[in-house]
This record gives sequence, structure tokens and C-alpha cells, in this order.
Amino acid sequence: MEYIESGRITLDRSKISQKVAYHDPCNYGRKSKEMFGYAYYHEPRWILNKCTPNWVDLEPSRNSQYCCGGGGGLMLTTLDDQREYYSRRKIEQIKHSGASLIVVPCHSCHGQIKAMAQKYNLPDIQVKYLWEVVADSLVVE
Amino acid sequence: MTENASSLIKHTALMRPDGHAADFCLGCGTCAAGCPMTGIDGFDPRKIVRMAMLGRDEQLAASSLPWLCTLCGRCENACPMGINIVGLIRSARGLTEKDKTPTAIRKGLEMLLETGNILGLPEEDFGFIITDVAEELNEQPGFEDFTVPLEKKDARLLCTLHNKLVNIQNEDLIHWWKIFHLADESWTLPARNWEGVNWGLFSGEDQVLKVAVDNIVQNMERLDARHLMYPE
Amino acid sequence: MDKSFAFLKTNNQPNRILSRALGKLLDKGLVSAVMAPGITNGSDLPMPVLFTRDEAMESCIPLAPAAGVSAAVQAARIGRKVKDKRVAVVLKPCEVRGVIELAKLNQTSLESLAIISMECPGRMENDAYLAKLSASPDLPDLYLNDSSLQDQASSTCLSCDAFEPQGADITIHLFGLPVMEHIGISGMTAIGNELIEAMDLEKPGAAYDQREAMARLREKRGRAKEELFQKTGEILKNPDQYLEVLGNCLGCFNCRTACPLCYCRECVCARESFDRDLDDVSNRAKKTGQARMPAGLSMFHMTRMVHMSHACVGCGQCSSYCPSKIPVADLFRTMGQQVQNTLDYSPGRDPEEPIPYLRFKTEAGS
Amino acid sequence: MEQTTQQTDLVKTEQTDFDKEFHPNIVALVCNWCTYTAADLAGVTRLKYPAEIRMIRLMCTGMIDPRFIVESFLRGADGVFIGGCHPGDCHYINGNLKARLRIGGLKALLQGMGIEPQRLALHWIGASEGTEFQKQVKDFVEGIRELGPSGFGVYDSI
Amino acid sequence: MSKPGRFVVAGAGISGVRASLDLAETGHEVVLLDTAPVSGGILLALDRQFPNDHCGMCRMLPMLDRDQSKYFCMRLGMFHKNVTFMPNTEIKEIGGGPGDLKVLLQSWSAKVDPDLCNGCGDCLEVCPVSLPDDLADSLSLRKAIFKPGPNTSPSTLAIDPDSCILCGKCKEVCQTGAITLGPDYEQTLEEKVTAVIMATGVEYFDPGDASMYGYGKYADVITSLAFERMLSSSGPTQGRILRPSDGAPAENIAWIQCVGSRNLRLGADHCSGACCMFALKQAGLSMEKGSRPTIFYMDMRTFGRDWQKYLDRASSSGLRLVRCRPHSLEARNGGGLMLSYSPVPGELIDEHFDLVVLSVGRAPGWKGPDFSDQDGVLVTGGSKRLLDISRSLVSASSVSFRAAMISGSPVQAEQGDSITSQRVKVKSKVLVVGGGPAGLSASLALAGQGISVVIVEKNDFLGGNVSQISDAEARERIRELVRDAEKNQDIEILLKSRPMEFSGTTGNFQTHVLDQQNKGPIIEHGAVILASGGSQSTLPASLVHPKVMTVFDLHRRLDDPEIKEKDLNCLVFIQCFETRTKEKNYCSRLCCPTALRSVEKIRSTHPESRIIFFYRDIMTPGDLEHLYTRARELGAIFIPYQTDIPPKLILEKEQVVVEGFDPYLGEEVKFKADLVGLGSGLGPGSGHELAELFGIRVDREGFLIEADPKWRPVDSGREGIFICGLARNPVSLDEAVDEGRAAAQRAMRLVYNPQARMSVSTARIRPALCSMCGLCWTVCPYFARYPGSKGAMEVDPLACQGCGACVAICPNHASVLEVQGD
Repeated sequence: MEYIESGRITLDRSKISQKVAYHDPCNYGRKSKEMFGYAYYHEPRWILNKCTPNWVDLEPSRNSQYCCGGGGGLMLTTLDDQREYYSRRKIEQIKHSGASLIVVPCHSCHGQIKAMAQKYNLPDIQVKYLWEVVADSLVVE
Repeated sequence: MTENASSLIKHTALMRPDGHAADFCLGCGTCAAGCPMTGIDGFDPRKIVRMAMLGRDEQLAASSLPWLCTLCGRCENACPMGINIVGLIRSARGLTEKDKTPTAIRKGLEMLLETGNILGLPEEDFGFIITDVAEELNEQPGFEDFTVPLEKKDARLLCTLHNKLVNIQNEDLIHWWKIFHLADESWTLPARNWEGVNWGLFSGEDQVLKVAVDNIVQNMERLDARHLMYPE
Repeated sequence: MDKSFAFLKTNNQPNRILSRALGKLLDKGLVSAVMAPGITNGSDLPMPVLFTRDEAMESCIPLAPAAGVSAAVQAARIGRKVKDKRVAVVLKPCEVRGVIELAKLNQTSLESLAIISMECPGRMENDAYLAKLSASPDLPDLYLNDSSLQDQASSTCLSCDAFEPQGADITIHLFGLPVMEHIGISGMTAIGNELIEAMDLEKPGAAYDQREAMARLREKRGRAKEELFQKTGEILKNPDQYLEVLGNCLGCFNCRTACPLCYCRECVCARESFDRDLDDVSNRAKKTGQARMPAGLSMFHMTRMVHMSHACVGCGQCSSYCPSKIPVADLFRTMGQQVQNTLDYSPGRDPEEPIPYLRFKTEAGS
Repeated sequence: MEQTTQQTDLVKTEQTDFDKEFHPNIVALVCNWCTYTAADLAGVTRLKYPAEIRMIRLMCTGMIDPRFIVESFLRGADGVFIGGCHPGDCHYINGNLKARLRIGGLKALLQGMGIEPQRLALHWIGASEGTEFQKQVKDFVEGIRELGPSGFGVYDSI
Repeated sequence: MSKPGRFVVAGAGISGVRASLDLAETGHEVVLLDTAPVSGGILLALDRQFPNDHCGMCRMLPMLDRDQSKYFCMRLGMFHKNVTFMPNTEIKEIGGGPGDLKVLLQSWSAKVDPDLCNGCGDCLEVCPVSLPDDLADSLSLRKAIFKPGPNTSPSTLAIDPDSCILCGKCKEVCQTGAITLGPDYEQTLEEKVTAVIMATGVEYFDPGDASMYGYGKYADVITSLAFERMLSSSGPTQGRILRPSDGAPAENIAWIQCVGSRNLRLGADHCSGACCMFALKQAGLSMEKGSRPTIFYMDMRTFGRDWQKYLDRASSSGLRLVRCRPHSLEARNGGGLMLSYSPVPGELIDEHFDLVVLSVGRAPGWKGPDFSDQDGVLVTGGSKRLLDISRSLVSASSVSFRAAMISGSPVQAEQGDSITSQRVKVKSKVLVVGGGPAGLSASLALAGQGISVVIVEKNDFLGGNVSQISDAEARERIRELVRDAEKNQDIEILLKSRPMEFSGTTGNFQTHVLDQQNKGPIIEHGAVILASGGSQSTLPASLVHPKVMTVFDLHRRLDDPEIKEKDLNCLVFIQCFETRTKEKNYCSRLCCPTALRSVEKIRSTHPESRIIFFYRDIMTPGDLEHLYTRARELGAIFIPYQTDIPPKLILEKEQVVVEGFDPYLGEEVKFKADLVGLGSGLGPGSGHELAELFGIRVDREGFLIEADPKWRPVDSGREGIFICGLARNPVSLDEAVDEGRAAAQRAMRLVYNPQARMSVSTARIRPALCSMCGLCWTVCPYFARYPGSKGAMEVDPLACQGCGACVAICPNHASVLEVQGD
């Protein structure tokens, strides 16, 4: 944000053409709010908005968003079926949003959503990190 | 069975200033209604809270319930009584006997304690991977002069890494390096104990949690960095 | 209460034998008086008579096929006045119903009354009865055994299918029995059983099945009733017929006087609605050039219907009293049935059944 | 009795305007507490209802003596509309229930006299039901218009 | 003869109106003010009220002065000759002391002159400003010039100064020149008054703060207040239940309870006290309109008079009740919402609803300066606690009596009246049956106003049996009442006595009171207050065991040194033990608070002991919710049970084992209890006998029945006979005292003037025409008829309200209505 505001980097909003949906990771939102009293809902959206105008929230979002299903170390366990079941909600949300690119700022979510898109047979769904989207939109002078 | 009088975990109100002990539970089921995992293998946050209230620590620790949770916090965010459900589940995980914690986590934690990262990656291997990826980036226009400031002192920003980026998806490192580069950021990456992921959070073992945090603090001190960047 | 059933040997004199049986009640002190149809000096028309000594019972005709007035009103007077004593009252089923209705209106109490009633073959109109009686002095007994005589009963009775008493303590059974040999008597209540105990009755020797005779009668009278109601219903609905029938009304109020249920001290119709204001009449006359006087007779009859149709017990006395031979009872009964069906009310059936317009206490909702 | 005189006065008014359309003579007996308030509300919210009705305000529908309804018909009313509180809402606890019973019996009686049952209507209309008042009155008047004059007045010739 | 007092009542909701009427009816003058342009408060928005789905506000109107009202329906406004209503007014300052307060009132301009406005509504059409209507809780729009209540009298249009843009269009079209749009003027006025009553009401929680339910985001999520307007035929949908999003009929409707209450994270550790009933009512009414309602609740708080029965009726007619709190809502394509909830552990249900109604909590809502600490300022109703209508009225009457007491001795009402009503001589004496807290507070209140009182008490002591079941503090309060009563010269106390014969008419009753030797005086009195109390239910013989007792006994026993020192490893409470079921189908109200208070007591001596509650619904309305929260905080464990599987008590020689089912664990649980407390409830004492003697109604369980459960809570339905306290319904000590005072207020109204005024229209019997058939007796709803000694029925002139039912039923017009004056 700081970079963008201060102009240290410049972003091109036209580089990404597909419909983008933003996923709130638990750690950035609810848990951050519980632990540190502040939830990062606005900032990532602000950044994303600088990258592309064509983005939406997954519904529900923010405080009541659904977890990707990979958190809490669940990705590290052998409980794959459960993990898959859990993610049905996220997949529904993604389908509902109609987006083909899911932007996440969290590694865990990134992995989980990517894996689940495959499991649920959604090969057209791309998953990118927020900074990846920023990097993709960078104007290199 | 007759119930025990006291529980080790039901008073878990830690980490959150406004958190309440499990005792406050009204049994309203808001938590369960918000949890996508409810019903899977008998999972239900309300039940876990209840077991804690009744002092059934061992039963809870011996079950798979605590490990089904993604710790996403959707439950406690809505809990009208402000019960620290996530904290409670973490505590329950902490009570799990070592050999019953999921293998991957167990190993990762052991590695973390041993090597400062969950992969158990030696320092020189890490350095190699980083240099390798940086060279990849150098091939892109505009980034020819990019280098990774490993172990740079006095940087504004100390970065830690998600082990995934080092392990299987190291091409994803490029994205933020690009940003730093273009923004001309003063940053550094520690060569040791670069692990930014803290599985102690998952296992409920606070002592591990602390080791991991200590590692980072030491890095900060060692490199005199002013800010810290976490992968998450 | 299990009903007991016994025979009373009649020796071709059912009225006399039954009178004697009733006399035993007086004799044994079980009742302080008996009110039953009887003859008193000067008239052969059976009227309610109060007997207090058993020897006087010789003039009693308990099953008389005529009734000068409704005995219900007289029985009610007794019930209202007499306390701590018991009086046996012999009433026709319609009169029993009348007493019960009056009890609901606080005009009598059933406490001191022992009600004796019969399966009713109907009553003749007074003039017809007296004419017949002069030719046939045994008419009261013969009537009971002769269906062709019974066919000469009043039109109200011929179309009455409520001939079985309800609410009586004792029922006298006639239909399907060889009444000249014996009649049946049942106690319907504890009091009734206590009383028939004193009548020295016989256990029934042979079994008689009354059902067929009852059913036949019910069918016959029921059909007549339907036909009557049909016909009268048309009269009420059709202004031409209505005016033709009621146009004969003299405004004498006999029907009201005859009615056992008209319990008001002074009829409202005599004060407020009847005999309309002269201005009113002349207004009407101005419109059509003429107006009948006295006016307001429709209002009178309709007011009585509003007040009494739900309670009409169908005794027919109003018709009997009418000097213009207006079938007042037919009109009332027809209307009564429609109102009673709507309100799901049956007058005189049960003293505990509340007057329909007081049922608001138990009703709620829409 | 005040109410009685009011009623009689009103029904004495003879029909005068017989234009092309039939203007029925309609008496509306409304309870002071609920239905009158609803009628008032209908007025305030400018809900139009037929002008044919002569509204008589009573303290309670439970005070309606059926005799007066009969008299209204005998004296030329084509319909009688009664509006009271919903069951349970009666200011006098249960006057409306009493009215319902009596009107029920009266309806049967009038029907027996050849008066169509639609000519006598009892509706529960609560204080806040202005629209309901308008609707019921409108429907009632329309119904009577379709039925035509009651012709019951001829019974009063004796 | 003393001068009438003058009072300011702030807030013209039902509490304020009740307090004003009480004072006005006893001859005082009242200035009733409200910040709103109309009176009525929240009630204007509610068409029907639980627990009978009826309207009935008019029943709180004065019985005797009623006929002087210009309008009858209270939805049109409140009118009384002794009450001046000041809209758009608030209190600025209060100075002076009790009995001599100086109150500075500030009014702002109404801008629409009610005398000129004819309510034509032309202005409403031209006003260009549209904004959400507060009354419909934003369900619909209104203009800046608007009609502030759906039924308020035609000429009361108002301009909202905050939204008005002063465009002047309304003024242009106004044909009567009623509108003045000049600068806001404010008028201040000083009133010298005896006392001030604050009845400033409650404020509803704004569910915008509970974002999980998407209020404000999804159109189909509305508040219970908005739904109330939707139900109303004068509301925005004319009574049809529609989805605000698309106007489609709403079939599946969910109510979510406790939104903004019972939530520690929102700092709302209270229960709003009436929303459960509110939701039950709304759900029931919606069923009548063809909807399928579901209520999501945690505890169904049916603690009031007949509420449990109301619930039973609703559920037997198909209302679905789901015990859990939903987590969140999601919008669905094609309209409607998906609600996630989990009724039993391990079960997660997503269900589609067309409409979601949030039962928003309430909190005391006074925004202006707080004068409540000032002497001579009394606070009533919802502004003190969260109360339903009936309790608000009781509280308002209680407070108005306290206010009247400040003015000193009673007012002698003017003899020469402006209206020519007839008067009846009455005895200025009141008989009080029962010397418990309710009876004592009633007696003291009346005696304080110079009315003589006779207390008839069956025991040989005063104080009732609350002294048996409450804690020390309560006992002390009752002892104080007893001491005050005993030394009051206007109170005559007859102990070991009971009323045996009762006769007479309102204002002139005679009661024969007998002692144990069957001797005693005949007391002539104007009114009677029945406060015969009740007692805790005794346990069945099969449960006699030293370790098993009622929660009340247990609470008392905890003070016992023996118990204090004993090892108590485990205590078990079983609430609703054989109550709120078929035989005793009501909530006793005191068992839950008593048992919950016991927890704190137990913890003070036994910090480690296990405390288990088996319960159906914890009944802690209002601030009592703290007790529940505190008990949980102290580690008491609450296990809900259902009536079909109640916990089992197994009595053994040395111990008691309680077996039950924990639905959260889905397992049987078993506790070895050292003490078992049973919430077996309270029951009325001699209700049936009293009802028979005094000719009033009594319910199946023996509680005396009030004239109207909402609007006339302490009237028996027979004028002159008032009921209060446990004889009427289970109450707390505070409530008993309030009810006693409220009953005293009602009695006072009748007897303060030795020449009581009759209703303007009353029935009369023409004896010559009367046949004594008794039809009029049966139809009289006010017991105002009796068979006279002269062969005709007679009328109790003060009891007769002039409804005319007797006139309609009498075939002979022996019963006629007479109207006094015009």
C-alpha cells in the first residue's frame, strides 16, 4: 500500500482481464482481529482494486467468510476427505462469484484452494497470491 | 461416567483480552452453525466446549476432534459469550500425546526445533535455492540487477518465509521480490531460522511456539532489522 | 341411571288405573301433590288439576287426549313456589320441554318437581275433543288404542316427531303395547325409580318390542312435519301468501298468552312496537292511498319470533288459541326449526344446555 | 333510550333518489371502539367508501337488539352492516361474541322470511383496519346492489 | 380538603399514560409530555399484543370518566380533562425539592397547527423529501411532513425538523393555512409541580451492529418492529407478509431471538424480557396469514401470566421452534436467504427462508438529561427495567401512587361537576385479604393517603410466607413492611381470620370476617384487595429424602452452619420440576433466580464443588440474566432437558444419584449428588375459595384472573375487587410490592371521594317489567347485576359500564340504558 500510495511502484489496472474474486484468509481477518484487535479487510481490497477493476468479494466475506479449509494445520494431516468436505462452501462461493481468478494473500489458502479447485473439477480456476497479482500488474519502467 | 470436577483447559482464555472461559457457554450452537466441519466425524465446536466444561480433557485429547479444526475462528467470531474456542482447541491439541499428533506436524516441529525451519533444510541448501530463484528473475526485463539481500544488516524490513516457497513453489518468491525491487525497498532475508510459519500454533504446544518466535526475534536482533514481514 | 321397566295392568281402563297408581304416591306420602289433567266441576275439557288426596284422583285423566291449556306454565308455577316438598306433575313431552326451558329462564325450579310424562299420541283440538266425547264417553281410553282416532289429533301433533319425553323422571310407555291390558312404566331417574317402586307394578311377563311401532310413527309424523315445514316455509317467504295468512290477525295476543314460553310480565309488544304511531300509519297511507289499522302486526309476530323461535317447543297452543285460525304454531315451528338448527340448539332437551344466546362464555375465536 | 331513537330516526328516512342506478338503503351499526375508529381511519387516509351507508355509532355491538334489525328491514332497509371488534378485543370483554350469536340466530330467521342472508353482515374490523373497513363496506354495498331492493317493506303492511 | 397535586409525567408511552390516568382519576392535574408529536409510544406500532393476540388499549381508560373522552380508541390519542398533553416537549431542568419542584419544560414548534389542519393530506403528496419511516423501522418511506402514528387523530400531522428542507411546497398547497415554516422556535415553560415521573421507555437495539445477520445488507432481513408493521393492515404492506426485496409473498419466515441481548461481546448481559412472547405472537399471526414460521431461540422465556399456555397453543398449531442460535445468513439467487444453524451437535442445516426477522433486544433509552437521582423524581416502566405491557402498567401505577403520596393527604374531588353524572356514596375503607408483602404494601399505600384499611390475615403473624423462602435481605424488607403496618393507626389488623360472607355493591360492600372461634365483625368497606398469596409447592411423598428439597429450602439451608461445613462435592438442581406441564402449566418465576443465587452462596463456602443444573428454559428476564451468566462463570454446568426425558432421581440411603442426558455430548450423564434442589414452583393459596366468595374468576391452577391480562392487571373484572401478588400470579418480592401499590391505586380511585361518580351511561331496571329471568345477569360482563330483594334484578351503579348487553338480551326492555347529561 505504502509503495502504491507513495508512487514507489506503479500498477496497470488493465493487465488482468479475467474476473477476479478475493478470499479473506482467517489469519488476516478474524484471527488478527481477535488477537491484535484489527482485521485486514480493507487493505488487501484496496491493493487489489489498484490491480484490476474487475473484482468481487466472495459472499459471505470478511468476518463471516468461510475458511478455505486448509487452516489450522489441517493441510498437514491425513484428513484429506474431511478437508475436501469442508471446502465445499468455499467452492460454492467461488462458483457463485463467477470469477476465474481467486486472489488470496495467504499461503495456506493458496494451496488449499488450488488443490480443491482440482478436486472439485474446476480446472479453469486460477489461484494467485495478492502480491503475485501486484507483481503481474507492475509497470516496469 | 461421572464427571470430573476440574479441567485444565476449560479456563483457556489466553491470548485474547476479551476472551471468556468455556464456562460461559450457553450451548446456543452459534459456533456449530458457522463451522463447515460440523457433523464430520462427530465434530462440533459446542461439543468440544462442553467436554472442556465437564473436565473431559483426556477424552478430548484422545479424540480426533481437535485436529479436525482449521482454527479459522468463524465460530468464536460469532460466539455471543466471547468464548475463546480456537484457543481452547489449541490447548486440547497441546494435550494430545506426542505420538498421536499428525505425523507431518510432528516432524515439522522436530525439524523446526532442530534446524530453525520446518523442512529441516540446511543453511547452505537454502542459500542455493534463493540464489537460484534470484537468477531466474534476473532473466526478466527490468530485473537484471536484482539480488537477494541475504543477511543484510540494518535493513528496514526483515522477511521470513513460508516453507512452501522454499520447498515446492519457489517460483512464487519472484512476485514479491519484483515488488521490492521496483519499490527499491531495503530488506533482508535471514540465512538461518527463516521459517515464517509457526506450527506450534497448530499443535497447541506453546513451548514450540515460543522457540519459533524466539528464532525470529534473534534474527531481528542479529540483523538489526526495523520491521518484520511475515508470510501470513 | 339404568332405567327400570315395569307393567301396569290396565283392565281396559288405562286412565283410571294409572290415576290410582298416581294416587298411591299421595297415599304413601312420596309426593305432597299431583298435578295432572283432570275434570273439575262444570267442564269436560281436561285441564291441569292439582290433586292432594288420592281419593280425588278419580277425576284425573292422566293420558287425556286434549289439553285446555299448556300445563307447562302451571307446572312451572308449582316448581317456582314449592320448596322442600315434592310435587308430581303429569306433562305431555312438549310441556316437559316447556318446563325445562322455563327453568333455564329462572321462571321455575325443577328441584321439587317429579315429572311424569308419556309417549304422546297427540292431543285433539278442544272443540273436536268435546264433540267426540259426547258421543263416546270412553274417548280418553279408546283414543290410546285406536290409531284412527289418533289421526284426528291437532295438526301440530300429527306433525310432531318429538313424542318421546326427554327430561322426565318417569315415562309411561304406550306405543306397541296392548294398552287395554297393560301399559309400561319406567323410572328414568333415581327419583323416578323411587316413585314407581311405590306404584306396585309388575315385572314384564312378555317382552314387547316397541321399536317398530315407534319407528313407524316417527316416520309418519316426520314426513308430515317435513311437508308442513315445506309448505309453511313458502308462506313465510312469499309476501302474498304471508299476507293472506297473517292478514287475518286481529292483534288479540292470544297466541302470546297461550305460549308457555312467553314469560314476560308484560309483553314489550303491548307497549312499544304494536299499535304503531298514527303519524306512521298516515305516512304509509299517503304513499299508497290506504293503510291497515291496527298496524305493526308483522312487527309483533316477528318480535315474538326473534324472542322465542329458538325456544319454541312445538306445543301448538298458539294455533289452538287463535280465533282467526291462523296456523301460528306452524309458522313458529317452521321458523323455530330453522333458527334452532342454525344455533345447534334443541329447546327442552337438557336443563344444562345453555340458552344459545348465552353461549358466548364458552366460545371464542372467529 | 338514546340509541334506539337514533336508529329509528335513521331508518325512517325514505329512499328518495332513484336514479338509473339502484341506491340501496343501508344501515351500518358500528362499535364505537374498534370499527368506528377504523371508519375514521379510512376517512383520514381518504379511502373512499360508498355513500349509501348510514352509519350509526353504538357503544358496543353487544347492545344490538335483533328486533331493531328486523324493524330496519320492515321499514325499508336493503341491508344492515354491523362492524365490531375482533373476538377478544371488545372493550366490554365479550359484547361482540354476544352479538355474533344473536346475529347468527337472526340471520336464520330473516332467511326464513325470505331475506337473503347477504343483506345482514357482521364483520370484525379492528381499530387499525381502515382498509379492511373500506373493503368490507364496499363489498357489502356492491352485494346489495346486485341483489336489488329487498322488498321486505311489504310485510309491514299489516 | 386539600388541593389537588400537579405532576409532570415525561414520556407518553403506556407507562406514562397509565401514570397520568392514575393521577388524573384521583383528582390530580397532570402535564404529560413527550418528545414525539403524539402520545402512545411504541404501542402505536403494535396492532395486537400477546398473550391473547388482542388489541385492547382502550381497556386501560378510566372506567368512570371514560365517557368524557373525545375519542375512545387510544390509538387516536390520550384525552382526559385533568391531563394536558404536550407534544414535542422535553424537560430541561428540575429544581427545588419534593412537593415543590420547579420543572423547566422546553417545547419546539410543531409547525402544523392542529386546530387548523384538517388532515387532508395534500401536503404529503407534494413534499419532496423521502426518508425511512422510524415507525415501520425503515421498512417503508415517509415524507418530511408525516402522520406520526398510524391511527392518530386526523389533524396531527407533523414536520420532522431534521429532514425538512423548508422548500415550502406543503405550505403552498395547504388550504387551511395550518403550516408555519418559519425558523424553529422553542418555547420554555416553568411548571411548579409536586413530583415528576419519568416514563421515558426503552430503545431498541440497532441490529446493524450484528453484521452476521446482514441487517441493512439484505432487504429480507428485518427487525421485529418492522414485521409488526408488516402485520398491520395500516402498515406499509396492508397486512400482507411480503419479501421486501421483491414483494413476493414470504412463506418461510425465521425469527432469530436475542439479537443484541444476551450477548457478552456486545456488553448486553441482559434479557429484553418480552421478545420471546413478541416473536410467538408474530409467528402465530403470520400463520394465520399462511406463512410457515420458525423461531430460533435459546430459552423460551414464557415466565408471565398465561405465557406458557400461549406457547403451548402456538406450538400445537404448527409453530416450529428450534433451539439454537443461527450463525449467519447468506443471500441466495432468486430471492430469500440461506440460514445456517445447528440444532443438535453434529448437525448442520442450511435452510432457505423468505424472510428473517431479528428479535431485537431492548435497553433503557433515555437520551436527555438524567434526573432520576433527584428527590421528587420517580422512574417507572421500561425506563427502569425491561418490562412487558402488564408489568409496565403495574409499575406505572405503583410509581404514580408514590408520587401522589408526596402530595400528602388525598384530594377531595370537586362536588359540583361540570357534567351532571349521578353520584353514589361509598365507604372510604378498604378490606385487604392477606398480610403478605402485596397486601402490606397495598395497605400502607392506602393508609398513607388517609384511607382506613382492614387487613385480614389467616396466620397469627403478618409477612406471609415470603419470609420462609427468600434470603435475609428480603426478609428484612418484609419485616420493615410489617413494622410499618403495625404502627400505622389507619390500619386495623385481624389475625387468624378469614372472610366468610360477602355482599353489597361496589363502594358499599359488607364482609363478615371470622376468627378461629367463628366470631368477628361485619366490615363495611368500599373496595377489597385480594392479596392472599401462595406458597411453594410441596414435594411428592416419593421424594422425601434428607438430601432432596425445593430450591427455596435449599437456598435457605445454605446459611445453615451444618451445611456450610459439610463436604459438598456435587449439587444438582432440577428446574421446572413438575411445573410448566399439564398439571401446573405456568412458570413460577422465582425458582430460577433463587437457584442461581444459590450458586454464589455455594461458591463462597465450597469453591470446588460441582454444581449441575438440569433445566428446560432458564427464566431470567431483564437484569436477572446477570445471575445466569454469573452462575456459569462460577462453573455451574447447565444441561437442558426435554419434558419427555426428564432427569431421573435415584434415591439411595446415603446418596442421591441424578441421571440425565447431555444433548451437547449426546451422552447419558450421571451425578452423585450431596444435595438436590428441585425447582418445583409456587402455587396460589386459597384462590378457589376467595373466587367463590367474592364472585370473581379463578384459573385452573387457582390463580385469580384479572380483568385483562395486559391492560387491567390488578382489576378482578368486578369493580371494587382488586387482586395482586402471588394470589394472581407468581411474582418476585419487588413485583408483589408493586402490584400491591397498583391495586391500592385502583382502589383509591374508587374510594377517595365519598361521593363516587357513576359512569355517564349506566343501565337501569324497570322493576315492574322484570321477570327475574336472569339473562341480564348472565350477559353482564361486569358483575353489575344481582337479584334484588323486591322481585326484580338490580344494578350495581358503580360497576355498570353501560355496555348495553343487558338491554339487548332483555326481551321485555325491562333493562334500559340511561345516559346522563348530553
